[in-house]
Amino acid sequence: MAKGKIIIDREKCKGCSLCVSVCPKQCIAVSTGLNDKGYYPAEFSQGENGDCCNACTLCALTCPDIAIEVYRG
Amino acid sequence: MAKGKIIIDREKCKGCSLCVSVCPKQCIAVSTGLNDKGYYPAEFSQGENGDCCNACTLCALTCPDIAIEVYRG
Amino acid sequence: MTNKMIFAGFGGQGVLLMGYLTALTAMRQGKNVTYLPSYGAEVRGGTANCTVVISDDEIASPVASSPDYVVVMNNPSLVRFANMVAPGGILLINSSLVHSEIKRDDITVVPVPINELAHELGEDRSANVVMVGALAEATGVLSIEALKEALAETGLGKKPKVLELNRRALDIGAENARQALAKEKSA
Amino acid sequence: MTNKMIFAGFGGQGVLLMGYLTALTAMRQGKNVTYLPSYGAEVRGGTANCTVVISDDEIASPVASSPDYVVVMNNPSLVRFANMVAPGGILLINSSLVHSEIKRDDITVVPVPINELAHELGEDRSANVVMVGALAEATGVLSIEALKEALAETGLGKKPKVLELNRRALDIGAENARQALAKEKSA
Amino acid sequence: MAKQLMRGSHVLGEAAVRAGCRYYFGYPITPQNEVPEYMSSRMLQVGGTFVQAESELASINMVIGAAMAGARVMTSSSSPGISLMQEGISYLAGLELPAVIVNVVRGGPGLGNIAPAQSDYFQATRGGGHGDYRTIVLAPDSCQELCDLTFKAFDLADKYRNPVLIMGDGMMGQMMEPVEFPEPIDPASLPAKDWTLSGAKGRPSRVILSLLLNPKVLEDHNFKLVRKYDAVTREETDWEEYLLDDARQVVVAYGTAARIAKGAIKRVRQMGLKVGLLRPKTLWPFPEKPLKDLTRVVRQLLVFEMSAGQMVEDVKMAVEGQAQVHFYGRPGGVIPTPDEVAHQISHYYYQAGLMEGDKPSKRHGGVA
Amino acid sequence: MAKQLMRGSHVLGEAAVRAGCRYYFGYPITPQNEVPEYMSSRMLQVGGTFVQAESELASINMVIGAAMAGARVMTSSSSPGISLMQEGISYLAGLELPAVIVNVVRGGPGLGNIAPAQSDYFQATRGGGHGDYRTIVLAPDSCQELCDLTFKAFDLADKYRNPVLIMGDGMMGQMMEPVEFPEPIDPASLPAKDWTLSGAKGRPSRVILSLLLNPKVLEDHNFKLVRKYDAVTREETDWEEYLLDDARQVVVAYGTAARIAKGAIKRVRQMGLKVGLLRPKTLWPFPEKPLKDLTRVVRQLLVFEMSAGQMVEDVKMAVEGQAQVHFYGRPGGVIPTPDEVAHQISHYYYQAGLMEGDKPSKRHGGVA
Amino acid sequence: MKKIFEAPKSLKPNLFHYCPGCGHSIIHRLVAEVIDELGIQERTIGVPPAGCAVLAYNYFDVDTGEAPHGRALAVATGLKRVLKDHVIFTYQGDGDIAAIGTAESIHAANRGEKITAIFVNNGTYGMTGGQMAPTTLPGMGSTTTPGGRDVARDGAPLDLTKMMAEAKGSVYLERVSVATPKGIRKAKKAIKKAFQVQLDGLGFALVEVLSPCPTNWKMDPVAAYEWTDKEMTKIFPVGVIKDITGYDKD
Amino acid sequence: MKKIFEAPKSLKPNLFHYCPGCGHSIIHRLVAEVIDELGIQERTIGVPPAGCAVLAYNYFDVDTGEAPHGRALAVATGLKRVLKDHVIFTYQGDGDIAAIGTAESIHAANRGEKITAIFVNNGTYGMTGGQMAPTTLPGMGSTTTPGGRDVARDGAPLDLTKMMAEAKGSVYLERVSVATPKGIRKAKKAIKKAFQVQLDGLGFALVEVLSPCPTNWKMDPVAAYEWTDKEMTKIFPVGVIKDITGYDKD
Ligand SMILES: Cc1ncc(C[n+]2csc(CCOP(=O)(O)OP(=O)(O)O)c2C)c(N)n1
Ligand SMILES: Cc1ncc(C[n+]2csc(CCOP(=O)(O)OP(=O)(O)O)c2C)c(N)n1
Ligand code: SF4
Ligand code: SF4
Ligand code: SF4
Ligand code: SF4
Ligand code: SF4
Ligand code: SF4
Ligand SMILES: [Mg+2]
Ligand SMILES: [Mg+2]
Repeated sequence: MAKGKIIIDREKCKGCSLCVSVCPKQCIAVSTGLNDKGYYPAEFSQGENGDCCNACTLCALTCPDIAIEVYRG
Repeated sequence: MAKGKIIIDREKCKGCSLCVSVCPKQCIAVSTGLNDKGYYPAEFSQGENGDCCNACTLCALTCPDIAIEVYRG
Repeated sequence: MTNKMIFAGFGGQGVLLMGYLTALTAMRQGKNVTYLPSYGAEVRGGTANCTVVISDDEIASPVASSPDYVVVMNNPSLVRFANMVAPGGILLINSSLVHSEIKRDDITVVPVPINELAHELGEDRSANVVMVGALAEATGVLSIEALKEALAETGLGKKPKVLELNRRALDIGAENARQALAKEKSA
Repeated sequence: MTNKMIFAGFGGQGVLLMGYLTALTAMRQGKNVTYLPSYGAEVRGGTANCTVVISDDEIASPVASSPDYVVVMNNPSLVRFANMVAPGGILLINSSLVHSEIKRDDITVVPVPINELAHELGEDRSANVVMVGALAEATGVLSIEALKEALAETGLGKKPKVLELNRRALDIGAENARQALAKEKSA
Repeated sequence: MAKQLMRGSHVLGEAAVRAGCRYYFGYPITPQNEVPEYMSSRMLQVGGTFVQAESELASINMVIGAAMAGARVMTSSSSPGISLMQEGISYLAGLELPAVIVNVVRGGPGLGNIAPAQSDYFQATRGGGHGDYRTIVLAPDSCQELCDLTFKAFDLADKYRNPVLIMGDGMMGQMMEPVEFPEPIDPASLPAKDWTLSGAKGRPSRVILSLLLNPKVLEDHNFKLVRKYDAVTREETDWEEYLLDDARQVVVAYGTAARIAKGAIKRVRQMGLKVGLLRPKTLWPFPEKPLKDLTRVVRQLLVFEMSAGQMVEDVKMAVEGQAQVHFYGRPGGVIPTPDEVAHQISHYYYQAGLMEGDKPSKRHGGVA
Repeated sequence: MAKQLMRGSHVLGEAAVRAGCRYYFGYPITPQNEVPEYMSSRMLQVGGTFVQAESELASINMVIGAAMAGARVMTSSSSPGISLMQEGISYLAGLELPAVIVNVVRGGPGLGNIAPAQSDYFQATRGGGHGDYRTIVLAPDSCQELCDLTFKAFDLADKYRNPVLIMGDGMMGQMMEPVEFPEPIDPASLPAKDWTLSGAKGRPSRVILSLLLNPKVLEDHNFKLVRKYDAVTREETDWEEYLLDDARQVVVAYGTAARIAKGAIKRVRQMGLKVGLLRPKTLWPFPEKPLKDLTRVVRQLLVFEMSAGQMVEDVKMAVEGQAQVHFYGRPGGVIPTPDEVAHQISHYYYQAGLMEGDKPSKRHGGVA
Repeated sequence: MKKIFEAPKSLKPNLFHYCPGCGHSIIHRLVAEVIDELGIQERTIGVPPAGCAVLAYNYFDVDTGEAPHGRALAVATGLKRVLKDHVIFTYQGDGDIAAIGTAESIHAANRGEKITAIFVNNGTYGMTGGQMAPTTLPGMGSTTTPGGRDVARDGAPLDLTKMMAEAKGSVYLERVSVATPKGIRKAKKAIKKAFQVQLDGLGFALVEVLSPCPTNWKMDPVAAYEWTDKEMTKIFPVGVIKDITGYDKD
Repeated sequence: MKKIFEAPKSLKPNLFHYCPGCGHSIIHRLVAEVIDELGIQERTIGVPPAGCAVLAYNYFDVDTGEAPHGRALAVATGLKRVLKDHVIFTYQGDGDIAAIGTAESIHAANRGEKITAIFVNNGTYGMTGGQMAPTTLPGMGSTTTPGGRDVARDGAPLDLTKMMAEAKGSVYLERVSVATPKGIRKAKKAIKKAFQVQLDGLGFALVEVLSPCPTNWKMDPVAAYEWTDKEMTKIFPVGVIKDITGYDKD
């Protein structure tokens, strides 16, 4: 099972992709739909095995818009 | 005989005494009378043997008010 | 004869260029023109709009409090500008993005799905030019021919290929406006 | 009754202090006073002067275009101020340094060799106080007693010894002015 | 040359270059960033000099230096930046140096905003700096006039050896209109100046200074400046008259506000109101005389400014109580519409009973 | 307290300290160096803060900071230094911060000289900075009044949350007169301010700003300021009337010039001329109404300034053509004598036939 | 699951107005985190600049006072002299602190004002649309340097922080970058230390933060971050520039 | 006998208005001698400051233009940009160049303006009567630092020249003193070199000259010179601070 997970606030996200670029587990991707502000927000996926995220917080640390919350457990 | 001599322009001199302080031969002294501007100007004397000045120009080099001309020969 | 119009939309929608092309074309046709962009705040983000006035006479104010024509490219612009259209005026809306109902019946509303049309044309970025074509057709202030000529003077017509594409965009816009107006009348 | 006076001389002659002592004394005697120094240029050098006005009424202008009394401590001041003395006024000159002839006969000229007097007193720096004593005597605007009292409030009277010395300087100045006036009258 | 559709800031830059300006010193500030941006590349093309200074303070002092060297030189900024230049402008005036300074006015005070405003009128016309001096202040109301007045600004600056201010606002700077530019002037062809710093070769050394320690000498200098300002007032006062012939009410407005006022006047004329416009093109010298003359026939003036009321003082001073002076102002960067100005016009018009058929109103001593 | 014989600059400093000012930021400039010098040692005694800033620009911005923190704070300078503060003063006004700024005016423009002058009147009363704002301007004419108005300056600044300018000149600064100081105020006893930056403890965080990007919001702010300025005009306009009761000619002068004018009036009164003085103590708000009221009986005004003519505009504006307005000015730092002013007074007096026995002069429409 | 990363309390819940990927946003968060951790929210006063961060008061939940462009450190001096027990920080762009504000910056440092300065170096005038900044790199584009900054024509980048090291009153000066997660962690540490210096009354502290401006650099955010990390650090190497705090090395 | 020392031609025959023993007078002469020796009198333009040297145009027989206090290097920038083949020098006091003019000074150096700056450091505001200057030494008296400059209260002396060394466009910076005959000779050499740098178009050059102000130091001239030589040089050591001219070492 996953050690961690993240929640991305779709409406806070500005689609800068920085989280995507720093995630060591490649579990974030840019979505194909626009949010209300007109950005393509990032989306989290636990990966095929549902255990992608290790809660390293790198994504949240990097996210300029504080759109990511990280959970461990 | 003297190797050099200086001429101090009494009216240009502001009596700062710097020339007096730098002359290696001690051949400059402050006069006792005021000039027109109200300063006690420096005065040159060749010394007792008339050979005080060696034309080293230190006095002129130092004189802020360009009151000193130096002659050699 | 004086015509005032406002173009409004997102920053990235080429709104200012629409106004510029319109004003330039009118100038080349010997009209007096003014073009007034709303300039972005010192602070990032937000919407863009511009006002164009075309006239046979000297133009007094470059500001339009009740424009004859309004082009809205997105929803926020509709909210802000729809009520300003002068009675008897024309409101062109980008029906690809703007969905609200317009509640005025004293003006003509011309919906043009410019994003789709541009996409069909094969160049998403030509959406604004499609809209200018529609505007020309719907209002008659400018001829499509004049617009086609003026294109070359702008960034929209520097390369022959792009020029050709944008000329077609004008035609498509005009054509579509014709249809929309016909529908409006028949409705 | 309003009296205006100017004190003038070299920067180093204690000119401003003379004016200050005079004004202070008058104030302590319940008079209205103003004291106005000419303040040095942003550029070095030059002369100093100050204007003191003493009055029973409110003082309008602290400036004196025709002062009743003028004290000149050096030659340049004589040149500049001698002609300003109001007709009937008094010109006190420091005869130790000022040698020019005064060509006016509508004023009283009181020469006081203050440098010599101060030197005799044993304190060259008291020359200005000697002159204030002379001024008081010659003009009558202030009493020597009042001056003596006020001295203590200034830098001239901080130490008892200096105070005593300056009190004597006042007396000497007054005495000398009396003599000079007597001579003037008899002349 | 064919007409060009060009934004005000670029028109200004282009006109300056064509007027022989080869030196521009400036610092970014909205809403005039397009001026330095344009100059940075245009100067490169014409072999001129563009320096982005470290501040407006540095800019204006670089202007002083270039002007001392005899060059046609310009700087531009917007309100807060112009405030920082006040010491330098006072020096320019005191040193009698020609220079062109552009203020693209924004909302104030303080940081305010970047919307078009006219609230720096006092600063411009009264001298925001210290001392008895005046700057010539030009207020264009269209891109073509912006071009023409920029040429004129350089000429006036050289003619009178005085700083000249061009007052615009964000709207003037951003607005595009067709412009026909005059042929460019070769800076080398301009009349030589005989007072510049150029090295003491074959002549005694020169000094350009404003320090005059002797009050009498400084007073003479001040009176010399006063005579100069009198000459400028006599020779250079400039204004536009619009539909004045039959006017019963005259609107006084300049720059962007005048444009809006014209729109308003067109509207009220359609309603039969006889309203005209007097538009100062020189804010200093202010067209006092034409205004005073107007009061012989016109009893009502409406001053319209995009400010809380500044030029209105000049108008009051000019008319000396011989006409009612009303004021309508929108400060803070609000761009009033012709409609609302038309509303103000008719309000006062009807109030004073100026309508056709009404008797000509009595002379009103008071000023509202 | 016994009277003290003290020079103006020290009076100013002492009065400020007694008024509860514990923060002084300044930069040397003649003729006001005695102010920072006095403050540097006086602040040490009272546990206040004296900072010699790196420039006037830094000074005024330190003033902004201290004012935000709620302190009574002061800076002083002379003309060129005040020009450098114009951006900051505009911010103070926009941010609605109380502060006292002293301008010991010297001859200008440019470096000028250090002699007493009144040529910064425009800058002070019209706002040399950008935007629609006003500073309250106080003009003392004696050391005692310098003391009293300094107290008042701090009170007005706090009351209206607005910068207050004290205008002096080199003569005011250097002159010594007897002064009686009020008892010192303990800064801690001053009314608390509920708008300062003090840390968001037990309340929401606060911001003091002048950036109002929305023009409508900035406009509201501007109108709020206008209402404040109206209140100041209503409540605080202050002036002295001197021998006005039977006056046929009234001299208008302030500060040092008013002192000289009084001397002149004493002289001409001895010759039987009925001349009085109206002395504005607040330059802004300007005593318009008393001047206007005067014109009901007085037909001739003589404005006397140590400048090339600045306040004269306010006088003209006030009287609206209802009196002749003559002007006599000596710019550049020349200190006119009472005699020469008396000469001017009598010149105009005789010219208009105001002498006893002459018929009261006709109303003159024109303004000389 | 336990939430292990969330927004700091000293930030208001407003969405940043900054562009996507703007470094200002990250730096805001770091400053707020430090304020939280030091427990000084109730006695902290911020002085934002004119610059993209002009609206910083919309985000920092502390008292803030606006400074004219470039004068933040003078305004902060005034504040700190009155509020000696409060924590005053300025937040300034490179144009603000190192061009128009050069004198105020250097002299505040030299006087040793007990202030913490956050200096956001993004190599451009962000707010006014990308003109050359004092810190624009050689060859780097801007709207006022046709063809990129030409050192011979436009001068070279200015290293204000190094200059400040010469100012006797500066106690702690460090340059960091927010272009990588590691950099972000270091940046926070530096910012915390710079506040600590003030709490300990040691003198002037400044943290210069290399910060991407994707918009004016005309790069996508990821490229901008890489460029910051690779190119900017060549001219502006990260690291401690001055440290006389006497704190134990960590 | 042959005259071997006389006044330089580039000085007018006016008597200096400076106080007895003022360093300005010596520095004026040195600058004039250098102008003579380089034969550039006819194409040299001086920019004097507000400061005791405000009347320098009464002495230098070259074209001169007045600058507002602190802005000499900005004014000089304007001049030099127009008169590229002319020689522009500023002559500024410590208050002028290192307090109010800090920004203009540093940025002119950083842009590498081809200007020669003579920076007269006399540790005081001479012209305005002896207030604290940025260069006033710790403990040294001034009219605005009761009890002498207290570093904790008033900040420490500022070494602008060293800061300027960080500015990329500065090419040659040297500190000299005119407090001894040897120092005077060295000072002249440095001034000459600083002009040569401009003639060779290399960039910004500045000579800082330690200069006695007997009046405000309240010392007699001889004591003031000694103090300059012994005390000032402790805080402001003489010597080359930066030299990338590539000239042969001499
Ligand atoms: C006196 C003054 N001059 C200019 C401006 C315009 N201005 C606002 S912010 C800014 C520079 C922004 O650059 P920087 O400080 O680097 O901050 P950034 O936006 O890059 O974060 C300028 C020039 C101003 N507000 N005030
Ligand atoms: C804007 C401005 N502020 C202040 C002054 C007053 N002022 C003239 S010279 C000077 C400082 C003089 O000191 P410095 O530069 O060290 O030169 P020095 O006289 O010591 O040679 C000052 C503060 C001024 N003329 N202009
Ligand atoms: S916490 Fe780490 S692993 Fe999880 S999504 Fe974020 S970056 Fe990836
Ligand atoms: S870093 Fe944040 S703002 Fe950027 S894409 Fe990821 S979640 Fe969105
Ligand atoms: S030249 Fe030398 S020896 Fe002669 S007087 Fe001068 S210092 Fe003395
Ligand atoms: S150095 Fe010059 S001014 Fe000084 S005492 Fe000697 S001759 Fe006179
Ligand atoms: S312009 Fe640059 S610095 Fe400003 S918000 Fe956008 S990315 Fe950030
Ligand atoms: S005050 Fe000092 S610097 Fe000025 S002239 Fe006198 S000695 Fe020289
Ligand atoms: Mg930046
Ligand atoms: Mg000095």
